[in-house]
Amino acid sequence: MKKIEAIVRSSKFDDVKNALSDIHVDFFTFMEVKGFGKQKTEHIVYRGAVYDVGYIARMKLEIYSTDDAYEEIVKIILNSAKTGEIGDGKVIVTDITEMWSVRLGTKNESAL
Amino acid sequence: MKKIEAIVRSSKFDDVKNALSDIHVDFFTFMEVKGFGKQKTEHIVYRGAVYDVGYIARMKLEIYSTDDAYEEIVKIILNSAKTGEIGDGKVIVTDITEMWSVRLGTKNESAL
Amino acid sequence: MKKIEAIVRSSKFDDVKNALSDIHVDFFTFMEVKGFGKQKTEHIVYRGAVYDVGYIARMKLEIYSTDDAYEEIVKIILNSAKTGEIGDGKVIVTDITEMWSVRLGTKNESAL
Amino acid sequence: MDEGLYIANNLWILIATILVFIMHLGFASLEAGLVRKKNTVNILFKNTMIVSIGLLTYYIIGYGLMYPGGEGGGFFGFKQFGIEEPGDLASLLAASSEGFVMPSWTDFIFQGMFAATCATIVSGAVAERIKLGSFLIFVTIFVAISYPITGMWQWGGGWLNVMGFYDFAGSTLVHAVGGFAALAGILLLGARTGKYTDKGIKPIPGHSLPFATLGVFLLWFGWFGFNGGSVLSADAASVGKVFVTTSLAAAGGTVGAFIISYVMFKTHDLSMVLNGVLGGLVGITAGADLMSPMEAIAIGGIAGAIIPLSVVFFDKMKLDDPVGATSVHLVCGIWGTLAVGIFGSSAGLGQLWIQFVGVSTIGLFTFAFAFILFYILKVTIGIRVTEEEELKGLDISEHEMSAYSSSDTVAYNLNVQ
Amino acid sequence: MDEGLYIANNLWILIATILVFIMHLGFASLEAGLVRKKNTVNILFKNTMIVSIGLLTYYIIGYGLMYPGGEGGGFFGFKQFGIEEPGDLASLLAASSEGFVMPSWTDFIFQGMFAATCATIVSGAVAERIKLGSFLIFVTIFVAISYPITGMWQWGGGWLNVMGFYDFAGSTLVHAVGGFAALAGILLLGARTGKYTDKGIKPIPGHSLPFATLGVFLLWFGWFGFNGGSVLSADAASVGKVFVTTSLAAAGGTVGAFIISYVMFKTHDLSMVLNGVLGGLVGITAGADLMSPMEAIAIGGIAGAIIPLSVVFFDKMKLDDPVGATSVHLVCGIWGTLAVGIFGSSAGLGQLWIQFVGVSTIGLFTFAFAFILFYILKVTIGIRVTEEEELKGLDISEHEMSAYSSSDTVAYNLNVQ
Amino acid sequence: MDEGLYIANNLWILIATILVFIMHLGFASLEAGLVRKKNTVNILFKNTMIVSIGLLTYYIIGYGLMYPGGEGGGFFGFKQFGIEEPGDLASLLAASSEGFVMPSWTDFIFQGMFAATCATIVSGAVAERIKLGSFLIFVTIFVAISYPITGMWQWGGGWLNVMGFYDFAGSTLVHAVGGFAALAGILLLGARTGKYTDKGIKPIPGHSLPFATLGVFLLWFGWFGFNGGSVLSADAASVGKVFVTTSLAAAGGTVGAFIISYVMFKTHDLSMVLNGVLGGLVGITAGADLMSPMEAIAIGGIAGAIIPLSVVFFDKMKLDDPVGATSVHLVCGIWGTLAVGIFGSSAGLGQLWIQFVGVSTIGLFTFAFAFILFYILKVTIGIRVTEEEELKGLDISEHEMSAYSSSDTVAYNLNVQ
Ligand SMILES: Nc1ncnc2c1ncn2[C@@H]1O[C@H](COP(=O)(O)OP(=O)(O)O)[C@@H](O)[C@H]1O
Ligand SMILES: Nc1ncnc2c1ncn2[C@@H]1O[C@H](COP(=O)(O)OP(=O)(O)O)[C@@H](O)[C@H]1O
Ligand SMILES: Nc1ncnc2c1ncn2[C@@H]1O[C@H](COP(=O)(O)OP(=O)(O)O)[C@@H](O)[C@H]1O
Repeated sequence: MKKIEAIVRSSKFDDVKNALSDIHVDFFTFMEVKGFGKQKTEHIVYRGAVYDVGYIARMKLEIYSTDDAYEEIVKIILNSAKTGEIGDGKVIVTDITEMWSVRLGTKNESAL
Repeated sequence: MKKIEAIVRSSKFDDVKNALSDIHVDFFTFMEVKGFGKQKTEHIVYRGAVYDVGYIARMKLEIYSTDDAYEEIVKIILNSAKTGEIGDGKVIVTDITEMWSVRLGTKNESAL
Repeated sequence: MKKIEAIVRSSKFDDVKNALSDIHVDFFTFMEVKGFGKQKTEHIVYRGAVYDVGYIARMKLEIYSTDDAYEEIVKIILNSAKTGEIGDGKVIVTDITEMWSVRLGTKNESAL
Repeated sequence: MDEGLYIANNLWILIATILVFIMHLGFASLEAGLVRKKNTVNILFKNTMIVSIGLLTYYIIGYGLMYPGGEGGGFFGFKQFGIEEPGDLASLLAASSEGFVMPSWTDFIFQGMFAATCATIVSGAVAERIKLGSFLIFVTIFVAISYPITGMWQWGGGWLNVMGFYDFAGSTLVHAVGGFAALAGILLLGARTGKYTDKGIKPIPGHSLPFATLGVFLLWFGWFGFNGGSVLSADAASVGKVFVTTSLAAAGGTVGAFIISYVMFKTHDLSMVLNGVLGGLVGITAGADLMSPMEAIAIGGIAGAIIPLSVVFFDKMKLDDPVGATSVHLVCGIWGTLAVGIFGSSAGLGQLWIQFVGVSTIGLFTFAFAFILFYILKVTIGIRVTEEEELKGLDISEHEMSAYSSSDTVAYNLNVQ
Repeated sequence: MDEGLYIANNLWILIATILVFIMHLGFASLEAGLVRKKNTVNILFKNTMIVSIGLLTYYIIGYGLMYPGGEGGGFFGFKQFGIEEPGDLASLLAASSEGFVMPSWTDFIFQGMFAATCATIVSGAVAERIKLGSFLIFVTIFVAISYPITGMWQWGGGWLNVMGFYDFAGSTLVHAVGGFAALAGILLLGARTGKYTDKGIKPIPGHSLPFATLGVFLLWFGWFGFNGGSVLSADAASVGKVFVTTSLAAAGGTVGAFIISYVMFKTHDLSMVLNGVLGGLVGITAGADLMSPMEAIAIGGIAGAIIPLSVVFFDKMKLDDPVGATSVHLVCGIWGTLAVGIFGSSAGLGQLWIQFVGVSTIGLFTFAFAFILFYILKVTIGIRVTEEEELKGLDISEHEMSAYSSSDTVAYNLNVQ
Repeated sequence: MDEGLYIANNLWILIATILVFIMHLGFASLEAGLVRKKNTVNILFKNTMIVSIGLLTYYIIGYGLMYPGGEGGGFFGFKQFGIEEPGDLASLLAASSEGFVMPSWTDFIFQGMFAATCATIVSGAVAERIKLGSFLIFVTIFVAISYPITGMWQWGGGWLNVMGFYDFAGSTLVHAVGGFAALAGILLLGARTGKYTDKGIKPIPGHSLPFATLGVFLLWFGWFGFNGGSVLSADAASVGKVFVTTSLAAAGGTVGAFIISYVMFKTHDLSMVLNGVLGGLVGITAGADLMSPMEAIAIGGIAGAIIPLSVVFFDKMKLDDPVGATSVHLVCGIWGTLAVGIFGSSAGLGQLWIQFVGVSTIGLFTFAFAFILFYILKVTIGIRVTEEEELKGLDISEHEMSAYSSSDTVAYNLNVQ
């Protein structure tokens, strides 16, 4: 089993979601995160003082997948999240030792 | 060392927490996440237009544990988070290469 | 490739960020999380009833790094996040199977 | 009466009307601030409906029930549906030779704003668990029938008035009446899920203290009209005096609640002090025109001091009141009513007894009316949402919307790229 | 006129001025509540600027255009820049022998508060996508020139007034005028990105219903001055009557929108009910002094019932109005204007025709003026922000700030250690 | 005086009282909006306490200090504790034969609302770091003693009044006085931790600009009473004029701040424009009855233009003022006081000198009083919270509560299952 983690632009989230849905990956978990990276951040002006926010809001997706399916998922994310400009984000894959479904009590592939 | 990640219903969070506490697992980290899954989402009506929210708010727990203890923890989560209805969530286990306590500077088991 | 996850005090976040910056680790992702641990939590009083919040707001950093660099990064975090009081947090390291840059489509070291 | 004087008197009552109107916003803000985020739309919805329903029913039958005219001294009467048109200015002036007599428009709209107020008090106490439909039915019937009947006993020249009961602007007639109805609702509804646990009382803090504070200031603001308008003319000395006593009682209530809540809880609970302001205002309402400034401070200070005690008491009784409406309106309403027999120009044991009779008979009637009405609703269409709906929050389950939406799939943050 | 009477009359208009002033806060709150978080600073900024720009331009030329004096009956006139000083009290009293004549200060400031109102209506409808600079230029010119010209036709003694058109406090002159200008803006701007998709209409909920509710209550509060002040004296019977009709129409609007939106959507949409309150208020505004209470309830009730229908209709037409300004001010403004020919003491086919002529000529002029002005701005400096700016939100792209900042790198939470 | 006229005059002062009262909500909202989330309960708590403490102390000794009666022309006097009851209406009318003389109730409550205002100004400037207890002690003593003493110099018929100093509604007596006390507090407290760093000034944005905007509109609203009531009668020409100058100055202030802040920062900072509105209002306050409309626009416009310059200047001096109270109330208060010698019917070098003498002597006295009082508190019980408490926020450390709680362990979101 694999766990795919993708950090993408918030504005690309819907595209990624739709692209995943096209290959029938409808189950995943996501959260809002913040990132420091190469991309320059906005500046804010308040009462005469200028400051950089310093971070950029991003979305992180976590997808649990079988060892067979993960490569396609990674490919789809890389394609759909891409703008080509600095700030597109990263995708990483790690190995899952065990995975369980709470509802079914089943393990690994059968837990998806 | 193992890292246990559990995605559970928000409404089951307190039960899971209490069940963990009963087996003296009092230390963990959690965050609010959102999930797409089999469970149907609520719809919202605003000025005549109906829409599905599309995701469901869930809680994610992260527990670092020894290789000995993790199986019991997983079992406890699977039991306490279960309703039997679609949407109960997942538990995954991954291997930790190293773990450190910031306060003590100690490693692995002694860092817990 | 390694993934470093650090759970630190919110109040130490800026110190950690600056220390990392000093060794030119400028890219990472972070999020707000909540933790149960040994540290006692604040209590709140509302209309005569006292209650413990029960958790403490913390920051979680995720840094993807090469196999060569990660030890230094861990050391820097351990140093900069430390107060010596209960509640300093944990750092864990896990192995990344694959890592991709969305913008470049490159893999592992070249994806950083 | 001189035309200029007549116009000035009338103008003041109209302005007082506007001030009492804005108390509805005060209640809406206070209650919205003191409930959880997930029930905010619901409480705002209820308070928006209440003022409109209250005005309509008061126009249709409430005014006729409350001011039946005739000999007076009775328990019940009814004049007519709707209200009569006032005569022309000349006839109004003529009718006012012995003192200012309001045109019927002015009288109705001023009284109409009061009527809805007592329903708003109930709304806060039963918040976060009552069914919207049942609540609206309750309010419609309660404001249309129960409030004007007890109102008539005193302000409509009924038996309490004849007996010598004194309730200047409604410590009993408005506030305690709202509070008794609220108590009936609380008893039949039960506490919010999770409030009273084996391990003790779980506090459920309000989601926005800025809104709660806004509400309390608006209520004080409106109270200048509530009490000041109850002079029923713009009399230079009386209205000014009522302003002074009202404000000093509110100030006393603030300080009373500040001190006692610090003594009891060793901290500075804003929600208590806000309730203290209101307690002081409710307390002075029955005798705002009878008290000296020092007496007003005393009455307000005691009312404010009662608040933390009362809040803790109701919680001990497991009577769950999210906004403290029973402490503010019921307990301080009773206190204010009795205070007329203790302080001020009417003080005396005889008066105290009459005050007691007044507040208890009105209380009994109102409580019985509200209890029976809520009970009928309970056994027919039900008054409480399901536990699942309560957990989700009434905003989603009753309104399918959310008070603070992030309208995109993700809450686009400051620096969306 | 007796001095006391004169002072009381003048006082009421001044107080009404204050009440109309606070309607600007009402609009600002309502509109802020109904837009997304990321455009909140922008809408607040616009509404703060509008009231100031409106007062300044109305002082400089608006008042002179609207009240040109002379014989009357015309289409256009101009008296002077600025306003004349009133004479002393004696001369004011002398001038008022046949009825109250306001001092010029009072007249100007009361009228000036109205002027800015109609610009505020536009602000809500074009929110979340219009360029700040272009909007401010539009408002300045529109309030300085277009509003006073059509205002003169009726209130300045122009041709519509001579013809017998009736618009008591401005269902047409203020509300429909704002609504027509809003419509021109919506047409030229286009909908917000992502609102109308292939899959249907994507709702974009407002970010704070508590603020929206606050706004509506403040608007109702201010409407007592808007309508009540339009009596142009403190006449005891008239002002009271206007208070009654205004409040009952608002109550009717609430209930009308409540019922129809429940029938249509099977839920209780707070935003619809809030629009219903306003619909009822706009509807009664043209004939607030002519209607009986029951007629007021009917006019308000119908206005409220129109709201959900109208909102759905505009959405079908892909006319994107984030706050429902066109439904509330344009549609209910037209309805209220026509209602003068249907209900109340002036009802009749002849009057209905005149009302129709009035609202359509004013509508045509206003729409054309606003359309041309927006069009010129569109082809010169542009009126719409870029899609990227829209996505980021106008707060960041136009103001480089955020309405709800968490001022630390991280939002320090409850229990920061 | 005719009874109708007397009643109308009195009525206006009472209504002005209500309007000044609501300025406390304006300050509370503005300050709450401009501080960080974690200090919101604290600022609301302070502002709720201030108005009550202010009214009580002003009743007990403030009024007696400010209006000592007697020959006048002095530096200090004291009449009595509490206030005298006014006589009956006949005697009030008799006393008013030469012009309106307020009943003592009215006079006290109107003045009492002013008193607390100047303390509220301090509250914003010292926000986010002052100890609650010390602040409340400071306010109690300052409002009880210092404010009425300098107030007496002018409004109580003291030496400045005899000298010819002019301060219509309190640019100096209220606003600059509050500002000078604020300055003393800022100096002794020091800046908020992290504000002035090696790398420059770190802005600390307010957590809710909607609340800040709400506050500013409410302040403008209340200012109609603040300035309009300071006519001390309902005189038809004067009150109207004051309404016009006050509004146009506010409008001028808006535009002035808009332009200058755009020139300086190349963006549209809402917080600056909001301060600009207030700057315009403070600026016109000293001479609201002396200025023509154009002069009012000029005074307000200059005040607004000063705001961004002043804010930047104080920041350069490392005087940390979270809400801009010193810029608005101190700087524009001084400007408005001097403007009486530059513009309007009293302009002239002689008057300018007297204005200068007035504002500087009052400023010196106030600053010294406040500095010494804060200093004593600093060396005894301390005036500043610990750095840890500041980091956590005063809401948790002083009140053990949070302004926006999510009351469940987790913030149950839209779709909790
Ligand atoms: N080494 C890293 N570890 C963790 N997260 C990273 C790392 N590098 C980049 N990120 C995440 O990816 C986001 C985009 O990175 P950035 O360097 O701006 O652009 P790009 O991905 O195009 O190189 C960052 O905001 C951060 O959240
Ligand atoms: N493949 C997956 N990868 C990541 N998260 C998942 C995956 N499948 C389910 N989840 C998470 O678990 C939650 C529950 O899943 P769902 O399919 O609704 O019910 P069940 O767990 O009972 O099958 C989802 O909302 C999502 O957060
Ligand atoms: N076993 C664990 N699994 C996951 N997170 C943990 C674990 N132990 C501690 N943490 C996280 O680290 C934080 C600090 O832990 P705590 O026990 O309070 O102090 P310390 O790290 O100094 O021992 C906790 O709030 C929690 O977020």
